[in-house]
Amino acid sequence: MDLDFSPAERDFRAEVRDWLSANVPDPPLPSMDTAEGFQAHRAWEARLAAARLSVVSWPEEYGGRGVSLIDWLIFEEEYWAAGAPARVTQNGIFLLAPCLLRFGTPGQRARWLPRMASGADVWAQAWSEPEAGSDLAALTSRAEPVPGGGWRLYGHKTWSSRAAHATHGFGLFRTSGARHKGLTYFMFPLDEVAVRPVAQLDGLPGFAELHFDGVRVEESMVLGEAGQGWSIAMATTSSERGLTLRSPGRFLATADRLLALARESGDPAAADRAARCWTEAEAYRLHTYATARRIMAGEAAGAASSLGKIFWSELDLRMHALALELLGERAGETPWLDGFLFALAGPIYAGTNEIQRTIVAERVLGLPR
Amino acid sequence: MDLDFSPAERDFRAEVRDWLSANVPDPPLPSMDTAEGFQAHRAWEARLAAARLSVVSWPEEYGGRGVSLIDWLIFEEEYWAAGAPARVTQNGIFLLAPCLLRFGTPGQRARWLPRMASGADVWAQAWSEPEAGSDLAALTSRAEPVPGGGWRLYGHKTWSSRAAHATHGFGLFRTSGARHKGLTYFMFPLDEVAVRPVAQLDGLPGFAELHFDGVRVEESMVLGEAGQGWSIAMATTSSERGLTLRSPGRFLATADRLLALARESGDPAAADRAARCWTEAEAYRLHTYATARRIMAGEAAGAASSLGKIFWSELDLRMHALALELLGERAGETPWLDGFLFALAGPIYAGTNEIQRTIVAERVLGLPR
Amino acid sequence: MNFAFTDEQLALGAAVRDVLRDACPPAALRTERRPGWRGLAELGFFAALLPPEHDGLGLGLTDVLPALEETGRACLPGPVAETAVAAPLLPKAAGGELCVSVVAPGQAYAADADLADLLVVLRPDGARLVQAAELTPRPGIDPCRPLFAVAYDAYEPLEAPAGPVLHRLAVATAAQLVGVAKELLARSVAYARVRTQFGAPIGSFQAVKHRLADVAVAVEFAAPLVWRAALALDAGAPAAGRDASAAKAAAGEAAALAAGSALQVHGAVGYTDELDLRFWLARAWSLGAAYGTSAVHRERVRAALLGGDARRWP
Amino acid sequence: MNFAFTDEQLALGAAVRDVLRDACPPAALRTERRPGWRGLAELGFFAALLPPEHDGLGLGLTDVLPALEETGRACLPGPVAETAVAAPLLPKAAGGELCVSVVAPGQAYAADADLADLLVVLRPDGARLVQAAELTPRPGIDPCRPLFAVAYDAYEPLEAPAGPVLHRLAVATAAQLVGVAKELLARSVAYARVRTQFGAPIGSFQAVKHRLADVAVAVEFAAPLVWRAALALDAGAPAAGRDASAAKAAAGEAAALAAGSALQVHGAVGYTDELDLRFWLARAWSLGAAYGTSAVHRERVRAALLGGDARRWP
Repeated sequence: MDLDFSPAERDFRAEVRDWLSANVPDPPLPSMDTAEGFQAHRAWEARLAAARLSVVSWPEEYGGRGVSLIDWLIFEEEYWAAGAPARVTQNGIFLLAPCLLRFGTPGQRARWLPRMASGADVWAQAWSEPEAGSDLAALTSRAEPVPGGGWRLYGHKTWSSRAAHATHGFGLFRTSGARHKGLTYFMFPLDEVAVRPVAQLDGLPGFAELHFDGVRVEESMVLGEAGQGWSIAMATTSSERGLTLRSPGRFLATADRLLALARESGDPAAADRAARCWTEAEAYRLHTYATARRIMAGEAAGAASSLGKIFWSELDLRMHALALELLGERAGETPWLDGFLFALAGPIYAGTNEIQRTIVAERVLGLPR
Repeated sequence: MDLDFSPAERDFRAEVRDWLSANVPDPPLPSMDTAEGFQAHRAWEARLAAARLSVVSWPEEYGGRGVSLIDWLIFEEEYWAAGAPARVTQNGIFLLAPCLLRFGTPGQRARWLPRMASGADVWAQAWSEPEAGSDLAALTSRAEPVPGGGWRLYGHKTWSSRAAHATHGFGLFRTSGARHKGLTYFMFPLDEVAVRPVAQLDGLPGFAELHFDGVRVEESMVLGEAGQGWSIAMATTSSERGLTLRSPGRFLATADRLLALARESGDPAAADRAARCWTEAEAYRLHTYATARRIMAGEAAGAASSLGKIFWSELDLRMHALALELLGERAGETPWLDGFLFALAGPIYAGTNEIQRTIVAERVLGLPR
Repeated sequence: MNFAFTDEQLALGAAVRDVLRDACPPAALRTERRPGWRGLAELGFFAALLPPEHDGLGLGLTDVLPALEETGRACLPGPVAETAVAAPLLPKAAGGELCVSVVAPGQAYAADADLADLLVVLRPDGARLVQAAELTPRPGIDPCRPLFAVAYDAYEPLEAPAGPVLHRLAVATAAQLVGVAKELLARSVAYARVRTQFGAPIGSFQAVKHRLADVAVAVEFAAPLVWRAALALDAGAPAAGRDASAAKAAAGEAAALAAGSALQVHGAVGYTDELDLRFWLARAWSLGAAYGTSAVHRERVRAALLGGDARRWP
Repeated sequence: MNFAFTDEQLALGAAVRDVLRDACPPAALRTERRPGWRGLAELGFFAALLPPEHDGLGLGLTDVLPALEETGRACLPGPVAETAVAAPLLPKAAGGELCVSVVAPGQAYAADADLADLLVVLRPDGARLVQAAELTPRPGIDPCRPLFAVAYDAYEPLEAPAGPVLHRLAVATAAQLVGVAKELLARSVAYARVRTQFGAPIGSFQAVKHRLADVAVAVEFAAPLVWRAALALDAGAPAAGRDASAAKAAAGEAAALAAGSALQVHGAVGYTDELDLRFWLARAWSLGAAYGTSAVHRERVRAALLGGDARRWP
């Protein structure tokens, strides 16, 4: 057991840090949920990609550097410490891409991954439906085969992050009646889907509803095989909950900012809460190093990734709530208010924390269903 | 709305305070779970009774003063503030007596209440069985009628507080098969019951197991009618959870001691936790004044008493846990360690807090079963 | 000792509720800045704390607690507590007639200042009355409670010391927060009864039940602290300022818990403009920050208690 | 970067587990003071931190973490961490052979001092070795970890500074606490699977599931802080003392949460001598208080971080 970074890892960290310090936009970009901010974020992704820093852990042929998970964690630490922009590509690169890499055909990977890495395509997730949230397998949107090949999509998806401005979407559609085994994983361009933006608490359309009225998609837009959608999606949500969606770097940067705020406040009880959060962000970082090592050794993250989802989402919320208590009515002038609104969704998305606790209890601890 | 004590209430408070300051034993009595301590506590009850202070809210004919609930709360505040001994009679006076007063015959009340008030009889509760804890209605101990009158009790009760030294017990026994309506409320002398003391965490027999092998009881030991036991017991647990078992005075005294400890420690984060606890003890006191007024106006405490049980039991545990953190290895030299062990049981007894939260959700909020 | 609202106190609350049910439905929150204000003014609500000789109702803060709670339940926009609490400070004719916003010490901004006829500026050395000010909108969390930075040249000194006014404002805001928390809880319960997942209403799952029970406990035990603080302020009790801080902190935390739980129970839909829930969420947070966040008030309670003022009132 | 125990480190843990499974079953906790110690000594466990030239295994604190965790899982009585950690301080022959108890600064009492051949007294100005002391039993929470007040006349100064020893003891105790917490969780799960109420195992109720899931989260994220602290101490990293405090606080709180949850899941039976559970409950609390409670260590972390030392290692 050690915590020593290799010379190559230290060099990589230095390269990332230098590049970011020369390139991170100042002032920060406008919100990615505005049309203007969306394009600015997309342009930022293109710059990242040009430096081969947008998807460092992917194979080189798709725009990455083929580096290890540890390097990816280093990249993330530096990225968030530098105050770099949120990733408008995140649904694609963190949710869809792992599935494409594992279940996609060589043709699908070659067609979609490089464009995703450069921000040329921006993908929205489309899991939930009005009557299928936590109970995702209850979804009713369906795909009907078209004679001669391809499919038509019907139904109504909701809470689709980024869909107001994105170019493509991915999600599950029913191709037969079986609850889990009747689901198929589709990718689709958004241009023929009826997209109704939905304003969030901050007044910006971070969500959208998607209405499918026979949207035509090619056969090549099916990921894996018909009926495999549930198991592919579960692999996705496992990576979503595991390492890739919320790397520790994000929370380390937040914890550092929170500590500075608490120091300024002079309130020792607030300082105690901030110090706890800072230590917990450290715990998440260290835990992730251990998990990354296990994954690099070929083990699956599995149900244990639910432990991480519970931990980081509630830590993030606690940190932002404390910041708001320290800032009072000045919070709106800082990034903490937007951060708080975003953190509020953490215990809900990617499987609510109620679902996660049940997974931990049943699959990690072995309690009866 | 006001919070003004009347002159009579102020006079009563002064009388209680003066009497206690002249009479509270110093040094404190040994634990009531030792044979010696039990007798010392019983003698203390007799002194309280001689001053007509053991059961102030009972009618005068049974040893009380017939004062209001507000006066009783005043008595309790003074009692605990004075550091007076824990009440060895509490299972009787706080659990059985309310049922006797409400459901007992005049003969039962006259026979049992005065002896309970003076500590001549000390009552143990006998609700739980090995397979019936939270699920009390699953109990299997039974009573069989004896031709010519009276009953014989059979079965096995457990976690019976005080039973190691008490003189009498009360509990539910099955007189027919119906889950709730087959239960009957019995009182019984402990001298023919096989009592096996059970050591608690502190090594003292705060619990006992009771084995009934045809223990003979008279007809007059049935409280209410055969088959009414469940509804009578629920009235008991309602008062147990409501005002009478854990009056605010106890927690106010604990909060004051905790504040002093936190002040000494010089740790501002501990001071914050202590100040919160102190404020919460105040909230419980004020809430209880409001509840007492409602009960005095003829309203039932009902399911809302579950809110109080959750609040005081978790507050008590938080206060003692903080004290232990401040005292470290010196805790054993203070009353805080015993207090902590006792507080640990608070979220378990009188209906676990899981049961209480479900009651609040279903009966107060109206969520579906 | 009768720690329960009188019929008159409850009747004022019920009258306010009736006015707001008609005049301040959730739809009004999307279009109006001061729905229901006219009806409340007709009830005399904004002049409630004025003495009768100044055409007021001559009530104490305690008397208007149920009414203030109703304004929270209805999510009534506008500087409600400010206008009601500031009335006795104003020149005779103005109290109860004019809309007032307040700048508190340590608070940078005045809420709804653009609606206000007068500004009361509380400073450690006393209160000031400002008739004309330059307002600069500042970003906040509550679309129905916009914030403004305030700059002014002329002001009139007021005789009232700033401290008690601030305590009364904090307690009045705490009473509103109790109402906000109760409404958030009621909406969560209503949603949990009808929203079905896994073939059952989500309110039948223990995790949801116990979470909402915790909210009920928090609200149940915050409210008496608010009532006591109002009584203590009305009576000029010795530790009334400390008790006001305890009330504001507890009510703010109860409302924040109710808001977080409401969002968790509603899931993603609670986060959006589709539901009215967002108005109460925003109000819980904006009033939680008004006149001192819970952290600020907790610190004040701690300083008083540790400094040795652990007197209980009564 | 390989933040995972090596095969050797895990093998030592497994060897300790095997010894204790046979020699320190729960029944032994009721009758013996040092069950399993002979077997551990034969493994070289108590000399693990001694250099090979002193007949030790030449290991670092990190290397014995899995073994220490196993001593917690087994609830092994006796001054385990004290004897292992103090070994390198002692005169050559004594390390690894003699049983050691420790008096820490700010800590009034020495645990298991009546079993100890030697006492190490840590004082701010340095460490002392005490051969003979007068012991007075003091009341404590853990029947298997009795406390003693210590009085002595003669002592031998030790060269080691007290600070690093204390940090190592805190981290070794934290590793034991992780083991105690894991065993409490395992016993809670096992009981919840078989205890039936309302016609179902109580472990099928969401309230029980989610409570135990919270324990699993707390333990899962305390452990890496303990591992990091040991590595930092072994490496002489700059903020190692702060990281040791973070580890002790997190492990102590995780164990306290596991203990409270275990008791709640077991109900009244967990509170009694009838079940072995009480040994682990007592150990969670006694080790939680040893070498600084969580409150004490949280204060140290806070002081370091607020004072400006927010360096991360690595």
